[in-house]
Amino acid sequence: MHREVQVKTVELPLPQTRLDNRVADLGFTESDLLRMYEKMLLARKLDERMWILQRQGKIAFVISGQGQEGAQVGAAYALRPGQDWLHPYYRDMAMALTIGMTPRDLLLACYGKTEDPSSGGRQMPAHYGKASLRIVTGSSPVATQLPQAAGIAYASKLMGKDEVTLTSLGEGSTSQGDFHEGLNFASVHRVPLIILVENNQYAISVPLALQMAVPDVADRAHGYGMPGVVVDGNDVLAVYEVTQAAHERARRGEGPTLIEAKTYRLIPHSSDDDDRVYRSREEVAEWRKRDPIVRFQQTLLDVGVLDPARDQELRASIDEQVNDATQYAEAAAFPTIEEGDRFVYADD
Amino acid sequence: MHREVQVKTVELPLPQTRLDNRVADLGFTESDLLRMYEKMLLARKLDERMWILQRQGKIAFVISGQGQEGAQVGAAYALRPGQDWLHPYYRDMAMALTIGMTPRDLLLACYGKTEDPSSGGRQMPAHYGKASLRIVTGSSPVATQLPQAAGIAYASKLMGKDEVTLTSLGEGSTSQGDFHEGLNFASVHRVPLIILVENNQYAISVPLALQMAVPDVADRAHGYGMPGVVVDGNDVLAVYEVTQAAHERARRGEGPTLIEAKTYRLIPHSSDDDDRVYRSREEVAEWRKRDPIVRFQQTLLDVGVLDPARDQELRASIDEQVNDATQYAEAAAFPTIEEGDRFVYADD
Amino acid sequence: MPVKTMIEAVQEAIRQEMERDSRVMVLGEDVGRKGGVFGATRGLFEKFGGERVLDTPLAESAIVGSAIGMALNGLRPVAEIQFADFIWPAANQIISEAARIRYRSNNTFSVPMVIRAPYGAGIHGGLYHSQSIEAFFAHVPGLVVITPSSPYDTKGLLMAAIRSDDPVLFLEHKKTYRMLREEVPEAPYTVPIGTAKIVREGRDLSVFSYGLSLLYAREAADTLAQEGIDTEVVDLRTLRPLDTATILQSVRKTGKALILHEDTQFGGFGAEVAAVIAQGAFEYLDAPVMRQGGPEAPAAPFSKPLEEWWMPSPAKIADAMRELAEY
Amino acid sequence: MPVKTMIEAVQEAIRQEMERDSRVMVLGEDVGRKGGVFGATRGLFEKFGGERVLDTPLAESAIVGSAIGMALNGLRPVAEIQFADFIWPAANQIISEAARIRYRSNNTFSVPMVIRAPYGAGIHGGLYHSQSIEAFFAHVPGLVVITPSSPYDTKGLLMAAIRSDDPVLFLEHKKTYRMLREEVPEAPYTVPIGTAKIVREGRDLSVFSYGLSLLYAREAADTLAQEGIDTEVVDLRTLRPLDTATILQSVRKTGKALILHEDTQFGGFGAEVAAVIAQGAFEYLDAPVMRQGGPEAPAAPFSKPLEEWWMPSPAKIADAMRELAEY
Ligand SMILES: Cc1ncc(C[n+]2csc(CCOP(=O)(O)OP(=O)(O)O)c2C)c(N)n1
Ligand SMILES: Cc1ncc(C[n+]2csc(CCOP(=O)(O)OP(=O)(O)O)c2C)c(N)n1
Ligand SMILES: [Mg+2]
Ligand SMILES: [Mg+2]
Repeated sequence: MHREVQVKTVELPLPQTRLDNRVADLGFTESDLLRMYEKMLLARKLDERMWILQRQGKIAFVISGQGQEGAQVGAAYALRPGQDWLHPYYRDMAMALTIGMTPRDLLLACYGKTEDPSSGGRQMPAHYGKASLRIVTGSSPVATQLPQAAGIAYASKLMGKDEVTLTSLGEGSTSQGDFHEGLNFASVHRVPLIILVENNQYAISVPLALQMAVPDVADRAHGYGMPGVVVDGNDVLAVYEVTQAAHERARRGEGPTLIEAKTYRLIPHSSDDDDRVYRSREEVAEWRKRDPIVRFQQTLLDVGVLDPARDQELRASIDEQVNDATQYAEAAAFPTIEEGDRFVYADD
Repeated sequence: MHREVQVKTVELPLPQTRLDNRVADLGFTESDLLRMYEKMLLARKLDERMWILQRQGKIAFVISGQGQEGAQVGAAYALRPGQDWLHPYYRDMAMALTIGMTPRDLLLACYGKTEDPSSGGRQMPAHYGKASLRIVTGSSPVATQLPQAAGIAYASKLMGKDEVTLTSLGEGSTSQGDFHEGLNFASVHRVPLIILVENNQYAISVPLALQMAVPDVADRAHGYGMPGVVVDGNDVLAVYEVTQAAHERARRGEGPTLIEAKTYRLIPHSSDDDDRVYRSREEVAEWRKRDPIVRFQQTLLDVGVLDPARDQELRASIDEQVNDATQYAEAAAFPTIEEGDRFVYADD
Repeated sequence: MPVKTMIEAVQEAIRQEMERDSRVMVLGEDVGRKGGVFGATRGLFEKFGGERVLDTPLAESAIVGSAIGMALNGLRPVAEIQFADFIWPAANQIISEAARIRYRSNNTFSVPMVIRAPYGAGIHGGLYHSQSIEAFFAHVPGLVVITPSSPYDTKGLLMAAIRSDDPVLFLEHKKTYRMLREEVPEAPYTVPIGTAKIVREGRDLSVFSYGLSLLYAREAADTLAQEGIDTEVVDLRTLRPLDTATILQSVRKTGKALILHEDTQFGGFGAEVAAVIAQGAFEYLDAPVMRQGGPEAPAAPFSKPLEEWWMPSPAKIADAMRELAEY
Repeated sequence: MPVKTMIEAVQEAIRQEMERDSRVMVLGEDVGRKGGVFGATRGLFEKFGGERVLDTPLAESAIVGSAIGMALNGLRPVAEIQFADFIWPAANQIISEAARIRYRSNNTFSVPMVIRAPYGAGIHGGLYHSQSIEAFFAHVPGLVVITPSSPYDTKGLLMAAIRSDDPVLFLEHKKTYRMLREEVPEAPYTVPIGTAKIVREGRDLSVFSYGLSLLYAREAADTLAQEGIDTEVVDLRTLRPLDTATILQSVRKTGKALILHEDTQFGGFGAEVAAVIAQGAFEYLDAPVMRQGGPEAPAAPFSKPLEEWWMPSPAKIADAMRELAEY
């Protein structure tokens, strides 16, 4: 006797509600919406500045979230900063900003300055961490954050604390053993965890089809007995909505949720990469049309939350923040060499 | 916009055919059936002997496949010995016998004798390997064979060779990262591979519910875009049938298949284990009733392929083989200490 | 005072720390209902329940990775790797993560955790239940590596490890688990991490070791005493950070140094000790710094004669001592 | 003769071996269309196609594990680990598997394969794009570990590695990739594995190193020559198996030994070299065996001043040489 576990993927598209309804449904005020927009824009502008600084030879390296701000701000907005835990990955600048890191924080890291709150200049930029905000220090080897995030969430559960942990990674990183082990541990113990996969279609040059044999990363959730949700990552409100639902589920003690945000990296992998060798300019142009910021801007303009004047104002204030951060970081002190071997151990 | 990948497991029970039909369908002769029965019985008897020798202090250690012979012989019978590759795990004595290892081979390993074809006495028993039969040398860390088997199968495909690889592991070992990485690699490249999970409900003392949050290991196949088949592992013919189907699929170039054989370990994990601390005697007794050997014996008696006299004869000949192997192995030479540092490198 | 084995000392240390501090928890394969394959966690599941004594899925990277997460969120996990041989799937979580979290976060995050692992050969475990792994991890800044050789030290060092704010790899030689008994105080106590112990004073040569080899070295020293050779035996106990002061002091006294370990000699931990002596006690040396380490093979083979060939023994050690003494 | 950089030597060695032997193939992350993040496999995808130049999923254990399988089934895979820092997920497949398959199968199976990994700091890569990993793997019997420092040796040693029947870890210091050019023969050739090379003869002291430090040591030796100190510089090239004969011969000549590497000193590869010398050349030593290794920190930090603090340099090396020469 045998049976084939035939798995059928049943798609459940939500009714596409109008923005004003959605705003009401989601419990958003206008200022929430503007805040989300602002964080997305701020991330983009900071990011663009970093690329300029890198080209100018002022900073050594950039790795960037351009194109993924919708997924990042939508997800982070569902968290309670300082209460929930965020264990992000290197593209998550917009997440870090949403939780409360400042432009100065991020540019200090780019310059490797001692005030960099993530690492005191020890790590490459984009390794976000800030203890007071519960943004957990991250490393470069991908997917190590998965079992760690499961452990953080296990501790929350064991100690009966009202905390949810969100961890994120790229779709390529789901190929790592740690992805599997982390999801499995989390699901066995039904810990309050959200796993956000930012599927930007490439792992450096390697396209999805060489990374996995399934169309959706969310297909992997089934093997862990957890829900797998596919969301348009360039629709910030949709991402918020599914993350908020996962957050509630986690708080109800029902365990982890895997969210796959379909999105795209609009620029090369990093300042060391030339993406022209592995993807066409047409493909990139096609995705540029779906830029989550342009799209959200249009929506906000359409429903009247934003008007061109206000938009200009906002952009001006963001430019100011970016300039301020750049100047501040550039002027800030480098670590002294006495810092080199400090904090290897507790008593250093 | 978002959707939930709702995965529905649709069970497809095969029509439960009568044995005589199944035999015809499967293309078996009577001698095939008797050979399968013999291999199962031989494995059991060898295994029982090893436990006795261990209790007598003659050998240091036993780890055993008792209860899993149906799954093992059924699966191995679908392979072409010496052409297909087998990368088994430590419980697969009945597989090793089916492919062609001899009782002497296995007992030599138990005694750590130099003639042991798996390792020349270097490895603990139950680390099966024989190059001429394409039974690949195995280690103790679980699940490392998965990426390796995927690589063997990739090579078969690249070189256009008509070879199928079968690798096996316990359900607990599917928690390892290497399980995930191996299945993913295999499915991306559609290599001719069969993954057999012998789900005996425990990983040493850890029960299924603490190992994974899904009812069937086969649920994990979906995340790799490969079929996941659940089969009654105590029904040797059913296991053969699904393995044979996976073998054909592999040869057709359609890629890997995950087979989960539901079975049970009838004895402690190893000669170092006391299973009474983690499972009830009732549970064990319940599964003893489903002993795959008793069951297959009954079937063969029912359809007249076996009669009590022939059964006796067979058992007597098996006892003889076991005795011969024991005596041979006991009398065989130990390695000399010159062997200790040989074959670390190619020129040793 | 009650007399205890090493494994009993391990049990008691964990139990008492769990009683003292509710943040302490245990996780690993089979540590719960079964109490561990060597019995190190026996009784804890019954006493503290399955949430604080957690039987994990069979996945070492998740064991260490989730323990890191637990430590980040305020717990003090004691993770068991069932055999040191199976630590490799967790190498990334240990080397890239646990060891660096304090440093990479500029002291804003830390992971107080212990990873316990039975290591070493001599129990017919073959290539994969016999390995010594100390040299690899003792090379990693940010980790503490402890290798006790007596029940007293085991309890005191394990308690210190659990209380430490740094990630500790606590290596227990499995052949010593039930090899000797000694008096172990009932009450909790700690032995300071990072200090070697002179277990036998002597004038003629200094022997440095840890774990099972240390015990054999003591036996060998007794034998040599009867031959008129007076050996100083130093138990390194902690390999990282290493107590170089005690090592150099001893060599400056005896002028001769022998380093012993079971692990393969080439690139083994003994090389570091030898290098420290060669640089720091050069002018006091009356003989070459000698090492006696394991053979050039992956680990102890299963077969009896090969395992004996692999293993250190008091006789082999005594030979090396004599050779050095006579130099 | 054409003049080439290290990275060009790597490219040429692989390409020529793939042309010569259809069993040779390449796999790793981004090795295909992109040609590798450092360009080591550039042009191969176009020439040999995606099946022999395989862009793998992002999973190092599967890269090494599947390469083992390919080797078992008759191929000769050359696997790339994108940065040596990311080798840890594959530690189990390398240490427990690749290194032991011949031994554990009593020579009935073997895995002829190469794992290439760019290592070392100096390119602003911070803690996770700067690590040195040679000490860990040089401790593993069954592995070959190669660390070339010149384009000529790189081509010849990589070709030898691909032709070797043992698993080879081939470590390329990424800062040296484009640092120097030298004449490299067009035609295929091999440099023997396991032999050190005296790159500068001298009488006053011996310096042992490899990779980037070796290049800096040569510079420092030139400086010291002007001060009248005549340094012998030995490029170890292969760390396992180590050419101890050449090392001891050199020390017996000069009486003084300095070992240099970028990796953290404690438990680093230099300890083994020091131990070999301390035991094998004791009677010839006129000074303590000296080491200059990297600091007690996980890896080179990102920030410019800290990275400089971490890195070896000709000046730091010259200081150590002077100190030893003056002893
Ligand atoms: C374990 C490990 N291997 C390799 C790398 C090098 N690397 C950095 S990012 C990257 C691709 C990641 O792709 P994906 O997970 O899809 O994230 P994305 O960059 O597309 O957001 C690789 C291979 C790494 N950081 N860690
Ligand atoms: C990587 C690794 N970790 C731990 C072990 C110790 N160990 C040996 S068998 C086993 C349980 C395996 O369970 P399962 O995969 O279900 O196979 P079964 O023994 O039940 O057939 C464990 C934990 C190991 N061999 N390898
Ligand atoms: Mg991606
Ligand atoms: Mg099992």
